[in-house]
Amino acid sequence: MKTVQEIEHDGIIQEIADKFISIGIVTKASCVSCEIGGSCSAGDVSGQTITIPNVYRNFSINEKVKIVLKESLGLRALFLGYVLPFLFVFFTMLIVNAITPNEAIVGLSSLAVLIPYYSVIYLLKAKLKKTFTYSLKKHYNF
Amino acid sequence: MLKTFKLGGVHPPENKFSAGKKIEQLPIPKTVTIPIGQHIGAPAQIIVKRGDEVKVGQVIAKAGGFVSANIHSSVSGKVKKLDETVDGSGYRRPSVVIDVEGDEWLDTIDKSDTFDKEIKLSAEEITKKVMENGIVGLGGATFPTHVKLSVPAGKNVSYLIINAVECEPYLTADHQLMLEKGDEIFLGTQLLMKALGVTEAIIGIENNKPDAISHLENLAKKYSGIKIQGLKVKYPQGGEKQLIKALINREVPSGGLPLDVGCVVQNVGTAFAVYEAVQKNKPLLERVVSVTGKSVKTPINLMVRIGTATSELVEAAGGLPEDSGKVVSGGPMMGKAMADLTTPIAKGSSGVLIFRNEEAGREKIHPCIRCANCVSVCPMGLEPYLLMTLTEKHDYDRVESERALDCIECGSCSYTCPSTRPLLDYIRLGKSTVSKIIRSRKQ
Amino acid sequence: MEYFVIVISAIFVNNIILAQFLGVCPFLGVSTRVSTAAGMGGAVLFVMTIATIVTYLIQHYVLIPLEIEYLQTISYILIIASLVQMVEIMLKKLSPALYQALGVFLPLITTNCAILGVAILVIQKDFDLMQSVVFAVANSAGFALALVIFAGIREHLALINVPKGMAGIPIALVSAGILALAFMGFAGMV
Amino acid sequence: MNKFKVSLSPHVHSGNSVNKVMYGVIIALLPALFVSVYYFGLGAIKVTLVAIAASVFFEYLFQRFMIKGESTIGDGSAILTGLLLAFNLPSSFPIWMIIVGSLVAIGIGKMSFGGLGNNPFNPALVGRVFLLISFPVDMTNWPKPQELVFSLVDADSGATPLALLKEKVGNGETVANALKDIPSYFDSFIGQVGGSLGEVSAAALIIGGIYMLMKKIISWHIPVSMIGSIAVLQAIFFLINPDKFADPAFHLLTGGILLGAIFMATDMVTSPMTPKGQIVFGVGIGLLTVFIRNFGAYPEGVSFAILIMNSLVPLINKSFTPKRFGEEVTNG
Amino acid sequence: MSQIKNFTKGFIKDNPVFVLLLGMCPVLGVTTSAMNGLGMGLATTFVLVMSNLVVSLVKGFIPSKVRIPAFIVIIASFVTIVDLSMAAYLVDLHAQLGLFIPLIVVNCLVLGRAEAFASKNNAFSSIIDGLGMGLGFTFALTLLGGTREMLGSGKIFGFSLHAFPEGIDGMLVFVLAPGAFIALGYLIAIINKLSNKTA
Amino acid sequence: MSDTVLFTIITLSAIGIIAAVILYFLAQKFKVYEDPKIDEVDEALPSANCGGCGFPGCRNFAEACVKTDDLDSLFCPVGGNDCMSEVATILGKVVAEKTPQVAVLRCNGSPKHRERVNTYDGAENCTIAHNLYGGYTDCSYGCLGMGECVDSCNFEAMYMDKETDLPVIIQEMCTACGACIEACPKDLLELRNKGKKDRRIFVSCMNEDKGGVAKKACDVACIGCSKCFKACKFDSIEMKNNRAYIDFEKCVLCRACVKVCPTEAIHEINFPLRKPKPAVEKPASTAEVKDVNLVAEAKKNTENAKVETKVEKEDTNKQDENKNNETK
Amino acid sequence: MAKKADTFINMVIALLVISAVAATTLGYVYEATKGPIAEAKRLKLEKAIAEVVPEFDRIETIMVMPTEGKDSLTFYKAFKGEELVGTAVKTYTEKGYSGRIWIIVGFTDNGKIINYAILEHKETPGLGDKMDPWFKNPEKPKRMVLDKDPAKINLTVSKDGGDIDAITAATITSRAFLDAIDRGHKTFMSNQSNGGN
Ligand SMILES: Cc1cc2nc3c(=O)[nH]c(=O)nc-3n(C[C@H](O)[C@H](O)[C@H](O)COP(=O)(O)O)c2cc1C
Ligand SMILES: Cc1cc2nc3c(=O)[nH]c(=O)nc-3n(C[C@H](O)[C@H](O)[C@H](O)COP(=O)(O)O)c2cc1C
Ligand SMILES: Cc1cc2nc3c(=O)[nH]c(=O)nc-3n(C[C@H](O)[C@H](O)[C@H](O)COP(=O)(O)O)c2cc1C
Ligand SMILES: Cc1cc2nc3c(=O)[nH]c(=O)nc-3n(C[C@H](O)[C@H](O)[C@H](O)CO)c2cc1C
Ligand code: SF4
Ligand code: SF4
Ligand code: SF4
Ligand code: SF4
Ligand code: FES
Repeated sequence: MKTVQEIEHDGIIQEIADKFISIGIVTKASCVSCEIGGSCSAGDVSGQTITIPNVYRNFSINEKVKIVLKESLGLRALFLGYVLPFLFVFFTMLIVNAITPNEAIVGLSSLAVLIPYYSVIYLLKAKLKKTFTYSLKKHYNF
Repeated sequence: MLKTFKLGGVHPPENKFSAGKKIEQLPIPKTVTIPIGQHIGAPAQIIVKRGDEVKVGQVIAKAGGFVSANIHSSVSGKVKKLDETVDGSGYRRPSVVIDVEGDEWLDTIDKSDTFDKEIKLSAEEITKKVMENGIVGLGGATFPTHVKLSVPAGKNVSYLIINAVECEPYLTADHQLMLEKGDEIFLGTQLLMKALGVTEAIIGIENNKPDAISHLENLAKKYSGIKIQGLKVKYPQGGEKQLIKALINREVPSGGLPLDVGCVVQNVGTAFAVYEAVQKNKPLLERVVSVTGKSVKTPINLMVRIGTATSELVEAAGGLPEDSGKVVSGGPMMGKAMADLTTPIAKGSSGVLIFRNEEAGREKIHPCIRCANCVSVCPMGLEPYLLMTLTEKHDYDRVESERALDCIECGSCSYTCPSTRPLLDYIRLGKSTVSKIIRSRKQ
Repeated sequence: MEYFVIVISAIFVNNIILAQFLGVCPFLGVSTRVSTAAGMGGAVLFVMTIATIVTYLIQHYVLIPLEIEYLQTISYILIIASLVQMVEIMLKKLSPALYQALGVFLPLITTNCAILGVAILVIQKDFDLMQSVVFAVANSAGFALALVIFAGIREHLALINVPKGMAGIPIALVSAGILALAFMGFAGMV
Repeated sequence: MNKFKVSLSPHVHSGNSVNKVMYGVIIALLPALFVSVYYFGLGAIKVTLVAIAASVFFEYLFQRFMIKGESTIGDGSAILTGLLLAFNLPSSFPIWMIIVGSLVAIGIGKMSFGGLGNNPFNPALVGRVFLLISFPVDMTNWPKPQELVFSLVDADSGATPLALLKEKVGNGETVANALKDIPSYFDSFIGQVGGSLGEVSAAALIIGGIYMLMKKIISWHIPVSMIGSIAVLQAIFFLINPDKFADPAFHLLTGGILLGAIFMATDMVTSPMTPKGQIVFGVGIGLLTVFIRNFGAYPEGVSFAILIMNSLVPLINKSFTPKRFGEEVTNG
Repeated sequence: MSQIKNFTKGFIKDNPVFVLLLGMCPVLGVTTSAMNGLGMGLATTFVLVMSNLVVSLVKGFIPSKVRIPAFIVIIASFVTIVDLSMAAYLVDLHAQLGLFIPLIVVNCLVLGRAEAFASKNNAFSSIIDGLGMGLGFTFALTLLGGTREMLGSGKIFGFSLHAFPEGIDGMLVFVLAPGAFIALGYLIAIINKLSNKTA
Repeated sequence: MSDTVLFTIITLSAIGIIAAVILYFLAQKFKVYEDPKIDEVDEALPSANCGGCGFPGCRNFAEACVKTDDLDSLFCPVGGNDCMSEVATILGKVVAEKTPQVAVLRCNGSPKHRERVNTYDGAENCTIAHNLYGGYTDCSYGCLGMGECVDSCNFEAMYMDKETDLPVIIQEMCTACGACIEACPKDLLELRNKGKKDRRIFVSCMNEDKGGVAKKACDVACIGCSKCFKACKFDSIEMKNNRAYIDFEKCVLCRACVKVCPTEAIHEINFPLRKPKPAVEKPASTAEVKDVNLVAEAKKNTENAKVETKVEKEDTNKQDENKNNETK
Repeated sequence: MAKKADTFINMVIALLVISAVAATTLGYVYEATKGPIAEAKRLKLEKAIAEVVPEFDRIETIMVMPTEGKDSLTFYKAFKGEELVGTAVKTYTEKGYSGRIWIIVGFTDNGKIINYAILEHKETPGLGDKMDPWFKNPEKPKRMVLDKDPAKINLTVSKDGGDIDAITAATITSRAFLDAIDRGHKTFMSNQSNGGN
């Protein structure tokens, strides 16, 4: 049994229905500066909500919770969201570059690969939804 | 070929001063204080009242559930009070105080010394006897023995392991018991084997007790299915997970039980108690206790009635030395320090250890220098320095994921730390907090 | 060989954070946990690459032909900002689950100096498209490397008792300084 | 009645202590110190004393005014840092710079992180690298070894074998040519070469290392993996192109590899916790050292390599945890 | 009264560098000397004041969803103006500050103030706020630049202090990257300490 | 208009439109915008980020304030009523005043009153000691004196008095955040109403042993004799588990109970000098002056405070010194 | 103040207007600064030329490919009246510690160095960037390159057996510097002998 590494993120419970709980994710700006100073509210998009099946009992609305995602899942999301498309772009670029010296074509075609890539992602929507599951944890004060 | 476990371990000076001292019977004291919480599991329910007359062996508290054990009166006399008395920890705990009058035993008990070799009972009956007579593990954990004997359906036991390691420095109770009661121990072992339905038993003994090894090896010829295995001297070989690893090279999985790898581990003292309970119908009312220490006048092994005050034992060993600084119930690595000497001997007390003033104190705590000594000695492969820091920082989620709950509290880490950090103190705190969190999570 | 030099230089010798001081804000901000730092590294890899491609094309096919290179700053920043947003919107629209997982895993990616800086640097260095992309990739690798190492150090710092005055950002900066000091060992390696 | 002491178990202790560890290392360093005094005379004594005194002084100062705890100068770690810093300096190094170095080592490298045990980087090396970058001239001005000449008058100075090598090979000469007039390997072994105080005598360092191994102050993992990886990688380079790359023996005996491997990479505070991690750490230092020496601007790379690997220690500790009991169930 | 507070808060209490840790890249990148620090600080201040002013003037006109791109356009325009003018009239300084001038545009301080202050306040307060923050930023950059210049080359604003013995210019580290981090670390620690005392 | 200007305008406008289109879709997606009021509320909060309100940080509390309909269930103990009413004004909501509270220590067992029967030699941590045993005296309810509460206080409102081995709460600095209450394993700290003119009366003991046992362990223990219970005309004292508890909501500060307590376990704080009774009272004015001193000192350096207490002791007599533990 | 509603059209218009205004402003600022920027560049160059050759009143610029090296060098022939007072050669080297170094060197007609100035470099501050005063210090003849004829002396650092002492701890930069001068000199001389004019 290997220890499971987990990613935690703060969230606030927004709604508790019979079958689902929706949690608003508290987004954080990527610069400390912005976060500490509160001066970059450009990043404060708090529209992200996550709904997860309600198998919990002891939570209440507006409660601050930790949303837990397995670290491996986080890394997989990262891979699908950023790394894989990067690889597509990069390798398309290598290939097209070998075919034509025209940089405009090379550049545009490598960007264009993203379109089929995202289409595939779109087709896999349902599957991805199943893959990424979260659980909730309370904030403990011990 | 001596065996041992692989991961970690330390070798503190053995200091077995009371080795070779014959077990003496301690005179019955004037009063005994029998604590009710003597075992792991549900506490027993007191069934006597103030003023009741009791006999030796009479049940005074009934097991409070399956994982619990009966408690018997270890003396005869009158119940003086049912009170909450201060125990060794300074907290008030329920206990029964009995004024001793004479030494009247229940008739059902066979008081004779004759060795009763014949196994008459069936497996179920053995387990029942063990349960009725309140036998608990005498290796320190005081886990009710009948529970270990009731193997859940679906689990398979292939080995009975008798823990005769006595890896704690100073202590010699088990050692002496083996020398004096070898046959009884073997028979107890056979009873346990029968109860469990296994054909193989291994008695593991560290090789700092060569006399016990050869004595038992001689006797073993008479008993089939029981093997004696010498072990290299390394603490905490007596820990059951380590012992199983050493003897049959199986690793109990994290959070698992010996049962998960087809083993049951019992202490030699327990085996002896099982013999007495089954063959003589004698409840667990006395046990062997070593009284020892560097300046103790006559280090000694005593057969003591449960409930006797520690001070009586100390007197028998020549009185409390002038320079005593700390008194420990149990071994130096795992025992519990006592706040005073009124503390009664309970089923789990294997020794009374008296430290001189200069050995008693802990050194000043220095910052961790990350020397990794603690990591390399931890028999469970944990990182004690990290667990302590995380506990200090209240990061209990990580304390949990770093598997603090695997810690067997052997104390090797604190023992070896050059910065004399109280690692185990904090790890215990971490463990208890984590278990609290887990419990509240389950709700 | 030429690409090799670009890569070694960008990752070790002239590390984008430790020697060039680009992207210091996320370096200080997203470095409290190793896994998030790694995640940030991956995200920057993607964003920096496509941002470099797009700005490169804009530079060479719009700004230079029109002789309005001085609009570099303003057009790049607008393009990068929209690009980042576009990627997010696409993800969100196309696969909300993936988008959510990323949201939990990573803080918001923002346009920072590193991305704009690299876009401008490739122009200053007169790289062709391929070199530019290699440069961007190498720089994001350097970014990720520094970020992950630093996150490790910060996880360590979180567990020790730093003197009160130094705790937090000051000691993080001093550690970064010593890290930069160590990285000077790579000097002259290209 | 006696008042008993009460505490949780265990009630006994091995008797090992921080002081014992630190003074053990100091003892192990004495042979090397004697050799350097023998060859570098009063200069060596001066540098050593100033570095130790300044380090202890700054340790006291920072402990008193920044950390505000009991004085920690007794534990010997500041003396050790001072001594090792001195061992990394040339014997003609100006006093005020030594003091700056000690201030950096103790003040920045150690006390700012909270003192003994908390620093992620090796303090003596932080001091040394700081000095190397700040005062490149004085840091690379190596007096030639002279036997038992006790004077502070500037001795002849020259380059270390490594600096010579870098210089000449950089100019396109072959290694064989470059190393024509360097001291023999035997001289390097006993210490008759130019260089920092403590790094010159391989023999004395090895004696110290064996002492520490016997006393169980260090384990073999870091020194062996570090030296081994240097030997192997350098041998590969040497075999590929002996004109550009010197042989491994030359590299092992010159410069700070032994000092680094035995005394500095093994600093327990700044090295990984598990044997596996330590081997990774040692190999990492070895590889980086070889790369820096052969391809970098600096002739010597041990200090940088150790510092870089120091920075990776938290990650190594995360990835190479001890084998947990019961992790893989081996039911055999 | 409150205008004064608006103005002074940027110096110590809400100093964008020491306290808010905004725009760290130029802070570390250009502060090899006091002069560079001052120059960069003033350039940033100009952008800050002007964009604050313009943002506060046009705020009613911009739908909130596009405010960020709108602000960016405004800011980037001023950055370009600064860039061009410096290239024309302050050639040496422009060369020294190099890449970091266009990077003013991503300085969180500028966008942050526009967003957090100017888009909610009137023109005058916005200017004051920009000026205060900008000068606080300038102060920090100059202080850091001065420290690094002094330790690194024994000079301040180019004048030699003769603080080091003959033949030694200074501790080179402080001119190089590591010195920037270290000096800033300790400066922040000192400023924290001072402001805690006065608070 | 030159070409350049023309191209500039065209290019920039093109980019502007593209950005607008992209951001339009964005706007569709991110409908929920953060309420600017959150910022305002955040500004009004003290930024202590102490968690006293039950939220991880001030900003989260601000969010909660903006979202909720009922401010009454939310309270920032640090900012207090002023702060909450400011928040209420910003949000146009109403709040009921919360009575200001302060932490008090319910143990008075200094070495003078409790005999030490053993020496604790483990890690300096109350919880660890508590899990190990009852304590170094015969009272297993009393303070262990290792200052975990002090460590938990973010406001430097506590320090350990080296003489009495008990923590001291500095009334002026305590924000009633409750961190210390969480921290104490013996549950000795309690938040009580500050009271009129900062006056408070409470039982400073948690011992639940029977009278004799308690008295033997500690001179100043509550022995559960019920005299106070009988003396109280306002029904504000409750007897349970061999000890008395005074309900601060009901107590009218009449001090009837204080007089009758045989062990002086009931403490009164900040009351003026009582009519000449036993000569064991100290002039209240002295106490006042000292207090001011102490607060200033303690602010500077909690360590120093220990010296201060010593000074104070010279002109204070035994009984009042105990009460001072609270007054400070 | 009521914000504009977030309708699509509003957003487009708002951004369009802002972009347009910004663009117009920028366009004019650019137009306005174009001259001064070019002027500043010219001035800088002229200043550098003036530094390395004696007073002049007219400059003639030619580009010459060096015997080795990627890019061409620029010669600025300085005339006072009709007399050629010196030639400033804008030369470079790739051997610097970090990146190219651009130097301008003034030569007399027969190839003696009049003076030099550093135009552009990325050498380490405090080390390599000491090039400027280092090689023109009249008190240290072993470092001086002014007034010397590269053809007559060994223009390499003393470590390599040459006549010039390198900058302390920056031998690489010193070599590079001398390499640049050498390239300038060689090109200049071959151009002279080719009878460039
Ligand atoms: C130049 C620039 C700098 C930015 N800096 C930050 C920042 O420091 N922190 C942050 O959280 N968001 C920052 N952002 C904002 C995000 O990148 C992104 O544009 C924003 O989340 C979009 O929000 P909106 O919905 O308000 O348009 C910045 C954007 C730009 C263009
Ligand atoms: C660190 C450690 C050391 C132990 N040492 C011994 C020992 O020396 N002898 C022993 O019988 N039990 C020892 N035990 C207890 C055993 O793990 C185990 O509980 C016991 O052998 C089970 O037998 P019992 O139920 O009969 O007591 C030790 C436990 C631990 C955790
Ligand atoms: C960060 C750093 C910057 C350096 N900058 C230069 C430089 O600008 N010019 C230079 O010649 N050497 C520089 N060096 C030093 C070279 O790497 C090399 O050590 C030196 O030139 C050797 O020459 P010496 O014999 O003069 O010491 C630098 C070294 C480092 C580590
Ligand atoms: C084996 C060993 C090696 C050490 N090496 C160093 C060293 O290289 N540099 C140093 O400053 N301290 C060294 N120390 C001392 C000590 O660990 C050091 O001062 C701490 O890093 C300070 O926290 C060493 C200690 C030991 C036991
Ligand atoms: S952590 Fe637990 S199991 Fe490991 S050495 Fe310490 S006490 Fe023993
Ligand atoms: S043994 Fe002690 S000093 Fe060594 S790592 Fe463990 S806790 Fe730290
Ligand atoms: S004394 Fe207790 S309640 Fe008061 S501020 Fe401190 S921790 Fe909070
Ligand atoms: S009051 Fe509680 S936490 Fe505070 S010192 Fe006493 S026992 Fe410890
Ligand atoms: S200024 Fe924030 S990332 Fe550079």
